[in-house]
Amino acid sequence: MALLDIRNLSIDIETAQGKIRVIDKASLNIVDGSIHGLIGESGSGKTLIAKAILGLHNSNWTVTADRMFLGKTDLSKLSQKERRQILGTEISMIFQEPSSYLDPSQKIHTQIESVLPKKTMQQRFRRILSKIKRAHISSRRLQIKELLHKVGIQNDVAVLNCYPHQLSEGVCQKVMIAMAIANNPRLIIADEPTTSMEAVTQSQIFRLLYKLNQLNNTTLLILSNNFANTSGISDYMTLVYCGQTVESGSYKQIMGSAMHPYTQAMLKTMINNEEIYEHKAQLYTLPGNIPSSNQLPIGCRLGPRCPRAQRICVKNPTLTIKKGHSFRCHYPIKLS
Amino acid sequence: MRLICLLFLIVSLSGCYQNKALTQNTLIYCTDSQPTSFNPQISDDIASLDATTHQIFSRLVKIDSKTNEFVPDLAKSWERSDDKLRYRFTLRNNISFHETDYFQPTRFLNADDVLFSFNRMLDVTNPYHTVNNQSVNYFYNHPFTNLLSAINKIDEHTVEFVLSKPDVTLIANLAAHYAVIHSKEYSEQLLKEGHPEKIDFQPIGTGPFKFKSFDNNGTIRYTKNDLYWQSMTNIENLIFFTNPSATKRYTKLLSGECDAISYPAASQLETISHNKEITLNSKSTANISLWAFNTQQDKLKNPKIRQALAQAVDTETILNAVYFQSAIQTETLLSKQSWALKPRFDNDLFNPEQAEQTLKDLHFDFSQTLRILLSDSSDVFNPNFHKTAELIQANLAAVGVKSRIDDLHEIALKAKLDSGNYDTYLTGINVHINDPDSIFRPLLSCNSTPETGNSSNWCSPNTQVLLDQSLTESNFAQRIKNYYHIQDEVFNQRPYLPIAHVLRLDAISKSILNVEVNPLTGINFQNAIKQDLN
Amino acid sequence: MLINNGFNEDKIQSPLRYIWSIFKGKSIAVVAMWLMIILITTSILSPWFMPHSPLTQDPESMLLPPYWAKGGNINHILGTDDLGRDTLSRLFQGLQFTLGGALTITFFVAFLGMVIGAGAALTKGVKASVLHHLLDALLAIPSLLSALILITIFGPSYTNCLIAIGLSLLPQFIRASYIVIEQELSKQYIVALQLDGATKTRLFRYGILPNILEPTITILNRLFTMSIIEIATLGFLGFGAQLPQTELGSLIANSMELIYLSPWLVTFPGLAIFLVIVIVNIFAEGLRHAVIEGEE
Amino acid sequence: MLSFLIRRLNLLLITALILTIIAFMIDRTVTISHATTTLDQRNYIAQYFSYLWQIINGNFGYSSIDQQGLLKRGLVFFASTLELCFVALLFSSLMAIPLGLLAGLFRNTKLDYMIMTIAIIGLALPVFWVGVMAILLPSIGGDILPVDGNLSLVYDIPVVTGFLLIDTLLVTEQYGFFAFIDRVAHLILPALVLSFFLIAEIVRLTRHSMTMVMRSNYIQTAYAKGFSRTKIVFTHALKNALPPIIPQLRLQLSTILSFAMTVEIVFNLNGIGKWLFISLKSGDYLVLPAGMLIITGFILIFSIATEIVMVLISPLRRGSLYVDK
Repeated sequence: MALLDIRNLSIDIETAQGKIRVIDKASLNIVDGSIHGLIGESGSGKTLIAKAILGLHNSNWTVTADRMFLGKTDLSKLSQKERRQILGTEISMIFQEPSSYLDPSQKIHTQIESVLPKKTMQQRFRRILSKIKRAHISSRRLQIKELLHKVGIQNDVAVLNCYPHQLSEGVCQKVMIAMAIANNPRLIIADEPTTSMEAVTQSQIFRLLYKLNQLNNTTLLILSNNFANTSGISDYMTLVYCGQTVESGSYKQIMGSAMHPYTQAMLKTMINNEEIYEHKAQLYTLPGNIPSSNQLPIGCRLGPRCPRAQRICVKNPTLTIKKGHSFRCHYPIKLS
Repeated sequence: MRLICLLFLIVSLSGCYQNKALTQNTLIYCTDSQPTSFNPQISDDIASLDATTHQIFSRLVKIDSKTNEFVPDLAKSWERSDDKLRYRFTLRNNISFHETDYFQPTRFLNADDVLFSFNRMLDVTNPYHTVNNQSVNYFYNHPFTNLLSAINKIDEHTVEFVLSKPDVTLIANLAAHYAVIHSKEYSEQLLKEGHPEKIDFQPIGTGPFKFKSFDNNGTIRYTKNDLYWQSMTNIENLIFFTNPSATKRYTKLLSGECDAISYPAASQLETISHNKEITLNSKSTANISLWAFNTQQDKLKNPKIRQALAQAVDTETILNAVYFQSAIQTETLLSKQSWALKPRFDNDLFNPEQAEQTLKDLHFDFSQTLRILLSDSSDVFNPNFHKTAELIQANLAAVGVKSRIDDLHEIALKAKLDSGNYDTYLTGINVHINDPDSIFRPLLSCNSTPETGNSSNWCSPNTQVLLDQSLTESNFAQRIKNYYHIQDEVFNQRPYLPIAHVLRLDAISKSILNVEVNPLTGINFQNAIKQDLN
Repeated sequence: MLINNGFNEDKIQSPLRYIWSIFKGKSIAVVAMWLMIILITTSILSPWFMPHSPLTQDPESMLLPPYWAKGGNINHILGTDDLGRDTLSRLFQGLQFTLGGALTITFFVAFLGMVIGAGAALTKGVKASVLHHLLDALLAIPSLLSALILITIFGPSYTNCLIAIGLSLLPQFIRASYIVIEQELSKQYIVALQLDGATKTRLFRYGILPNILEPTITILNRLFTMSIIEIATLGFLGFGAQLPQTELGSLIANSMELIYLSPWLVTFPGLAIFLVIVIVNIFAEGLRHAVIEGEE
Repeated sequence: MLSFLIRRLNLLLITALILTIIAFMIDRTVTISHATTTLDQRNYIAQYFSYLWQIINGNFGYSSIDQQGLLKRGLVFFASTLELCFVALLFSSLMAIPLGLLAGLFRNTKLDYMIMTIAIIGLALPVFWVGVMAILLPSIGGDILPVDGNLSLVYDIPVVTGFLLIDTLLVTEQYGFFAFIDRVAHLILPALVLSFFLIAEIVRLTRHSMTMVMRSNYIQTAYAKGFSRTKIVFTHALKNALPPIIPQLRLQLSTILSFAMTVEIVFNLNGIGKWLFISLKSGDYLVLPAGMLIITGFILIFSIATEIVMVLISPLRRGSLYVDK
């Protein structure tokens, strides 16, 4: 069952040179309880899609979508207030470079506490009562402590009393994750959660995310530019190129039978230790560069770089779906 | 919203920022300049006189403001001996000097004080003779030296003045600003303390107000002298405040921060005269604004050139543009009120065509630049030197004479005048005694320097003789004749171009009554009454 | 291998042209720019087309109000002063002195400040630290005070006033450009350039200069505003242009005593200063926004 | 903390030393060019050290007009200047910070343009001109506010602290609160005029700071947490946007003082600006080095003080205590 169902999401951004369609009919279908990798080079629009899901867009964006459902709620029809209620409780987000995403002037404790569910009148009342009874229950403190332990921070007291700039990136990211899971959301979007981190920390974070998925059955959407890294833990993957979703499918489908030339190119770029490269042999890359956002090619945006491109590629290919494996290509690679 | 709050705040404050109870018995007089000292004997600038003569001090005799007659002040009465050489003054009893923080009098005024006051000026052996006495021409305006041979103490309350020759001006001299009476006791106290210079800066007198403080921002505070022997006003505090900007003074008069102001800006006279809340007090003076030609300078040596330059200047426009109604146009050095004035009825005083013709005939070098020297600050005899100079410059340009204006500051100006290296100087002269000599001597005497008034460096034996003669001349007709000669010479030789006789102007709020202004000795708040108009 | 060119339908605009195209879209800023150009040209050319010379006195028509007020005369659109001189001509002459002075100061100070600031930022060690401390000290002196000090030493005149203001504003500008360049220096692409072995001058010309456009505009604008205000202030206090030179500030000071008689004489020069600053600020602000948008 | 203090004081001392050298140079120049005293024949270095010694002993020279010590008088005048600056700063902060925050929050909207227009107008109004135009006030609106001066002359306030707002409160036995109210009334107009510039400056700084904060990543986080805009502004943005303004404003201190000096001259307030102006006009040039030392001394001490306060209040800067950058 699909938790997040997005069909034909387009984002236009108003710039000095007119409107630019940065996301062109992207589709995303996330299965409940799975880990979904959204993979694309940097600048391909992954973050934009994530922000569009969260509704964190600026006023000069126009977001249109045929379908945009989170479970049964239509995200595109939410009012600001309703959306805010969903954010944090239903969907939460983890960012890259976490230390900059934490308020530098507040202690970690305050920041975590602010995401915890608001105290109801009853709870406050109970708390006052408990004070009268001199039975000291600091449920919130406990809650926070529990959260921190969940994300693998042991020395919780020290961390809680720190300002973000006193902590390392890895710890900050763990704090971010702790904040994200505080309300047990159904979907966590992790936007390149491990960039600019050491390898050990990276794998720690990935393990943590994986554990979350396994233990809490939280759905994860991992945005990444690292095909190799992400593919390891993803159940499903979607590849984005220049704002177009090129191929989407389960791990097996993608790894085993990539239909789109871009996916294949990505697969080829993965350094495979079993193969033996010749001395001074060239590693595989796609020719050309990613076009800049104000000079996007029409039709299939991979067109100019695609080894299989033909004249018809100036038209936008339609989405082909086979057994949950979808792709957009006029000349898909034949199954071998 | 904030603006509304602010407005509200302003409105609510405006109602109460001025405290009625305090302002009621306080009179604030806003002046244009600070006094140089608090002793009219050594300072004769208007500001010093205003601040001292009538407020702090009293004299033996004074001039009644209404009848213009000499009336007794500290002297009860006086009598003249038959040979007209001895004047005997009887002093009033029980007149006390000011009681202040710095001086407590132990005795009443007596003859010693009178002797001390005059001997300080006359007796070179007096320990106070040289105190604060930096000016070379200390007695320039004090004709006592020639007048008196001795001052004698007859008894505690009787003083005798002995003249060297009969002179009717003694009483006038005793009513002048420099004839104020100081306390001998105070002078002795100061000598003991080792600060004799304080006598002129922390003055003790017998006047209606006693000195309280003077701060460097130009505020002088006086309080009522409770021991004053005459009936007093309802004014407890008298404050003099110096603000050099005439516009600001007028604004403060309007806003009620000043009760009276000196010299309102000439340009505002018309508006002031329309204002029903304000009385404009104007008194004609002998003070004269003039344009001096340096007769020692080669290009101006020829009197005809000076005549022509003078002819080129349109004094009427200067009067309209600079003085508005604050001065009276003049062609002579003496004012209309002077008994020595020789009236003149020339029509071609302003005649640029003729001036140009004369200059051409004299082969005047039109390529040279005539420099007009002037002070960069305003003075009582000219509200705006620079504007006057600009007008003169335009007039000169009309006859083809090039000129340059040199604004100089005090020190540089003095140096320039001392060096004698200047062409013309825009200046004026203050007159404190109603005597032609007090105008002619500084301007024309060979002994007078540019700094003391002779800015044309004029020195003619003829004039000098006439000046000296008329001073000792007992024949009045002959004196007048002498002065007529001098005036003729001035007119023909043109060392000066007289521009205007300046009025003494004070704008006084309608709530203040009985302020007397004497153009020679200063303003008098003795009888002033502040009434509540609301 | 395919080449991208076929798909590049638009030419890549040069950054300046791009900024200009954004700037053109900001109507208020464009208006301000035209006003600025008009103001500068008219004040330079005013002696040739003004009907009256700013120095001609006219005893017949003194203190005329502007022509729209009662008693005004169409010959003197903004009226005359107390010597019958045309206010409009005097305003333009004043603008010549004020605006011209401010532009001169801005130009020289900007040049010197940039050079010294860049020098300080690009060098390390004793030289830079001496300069640093000297700047600290000089910056603690309010510019009005340092201008007063310099004028007391040089003597009051228009040129000395310009020199004094220039010198008093220089430390501020050096510091500002120093900070800007310093910030730029810490950026990655500068490090890359340095690693390429770029010389200091090359680093400055190609690495730093194109990237500090926006802060430079802000600094220049501030410099210009400050110098106009200071020229006028010193003129007003009598330390600047000496008569008969009419600078806008001294124009106000000279007419101050006439404020009740003819308030226009005080109002117009003040308004002129005000308008010049507003126009320049709007223009600079527009330009700055264009640059920011162009860089984004 | 101690090492930080020592380092800062070290810098302060060097700067102060440079300033005394500058003061000494001014002193020599004006003395020589205006020849007010007999020239010292010793070499300059010896002269400088004797000058420095005098300054350390609090002897800033004597006025050539009335032979009064310059330090004491200068300080009294400077207190009045500070008072003016303080009131203006208070007033303009109250006005400008909310405006700047609004402008930053609603960047590129009509509201923003309106506020920025106000700021540009405030910057462009020449201070002295506004002061001159204020003269017209009594003739238009009657005696609403005093046009110039520190205090009504009826009040004779002894100098205790030099700050008239405090001194007037000390004499309540004699005048009640009238003297204080009078002082406040006298401060309104000059402070208002000085505020024009300050408001412009603070609005710009606040707006910029607010814009930067609102663009920062942690605001995104806050949005992602599902916080409302108001909550974000109050819990995250304000706390981060306001502190950076203070050091920025500190850099402007000398400009503020420069404007305050002009305001004093125009409004005839007995502050250091008017003191310098009047003294220069009457040829007392020795006030220049004295006045300069007083003003710069204050600015130096004040900047060190703000720096310490900033370190104490701002968690980000506290890092610099430990980490030597």
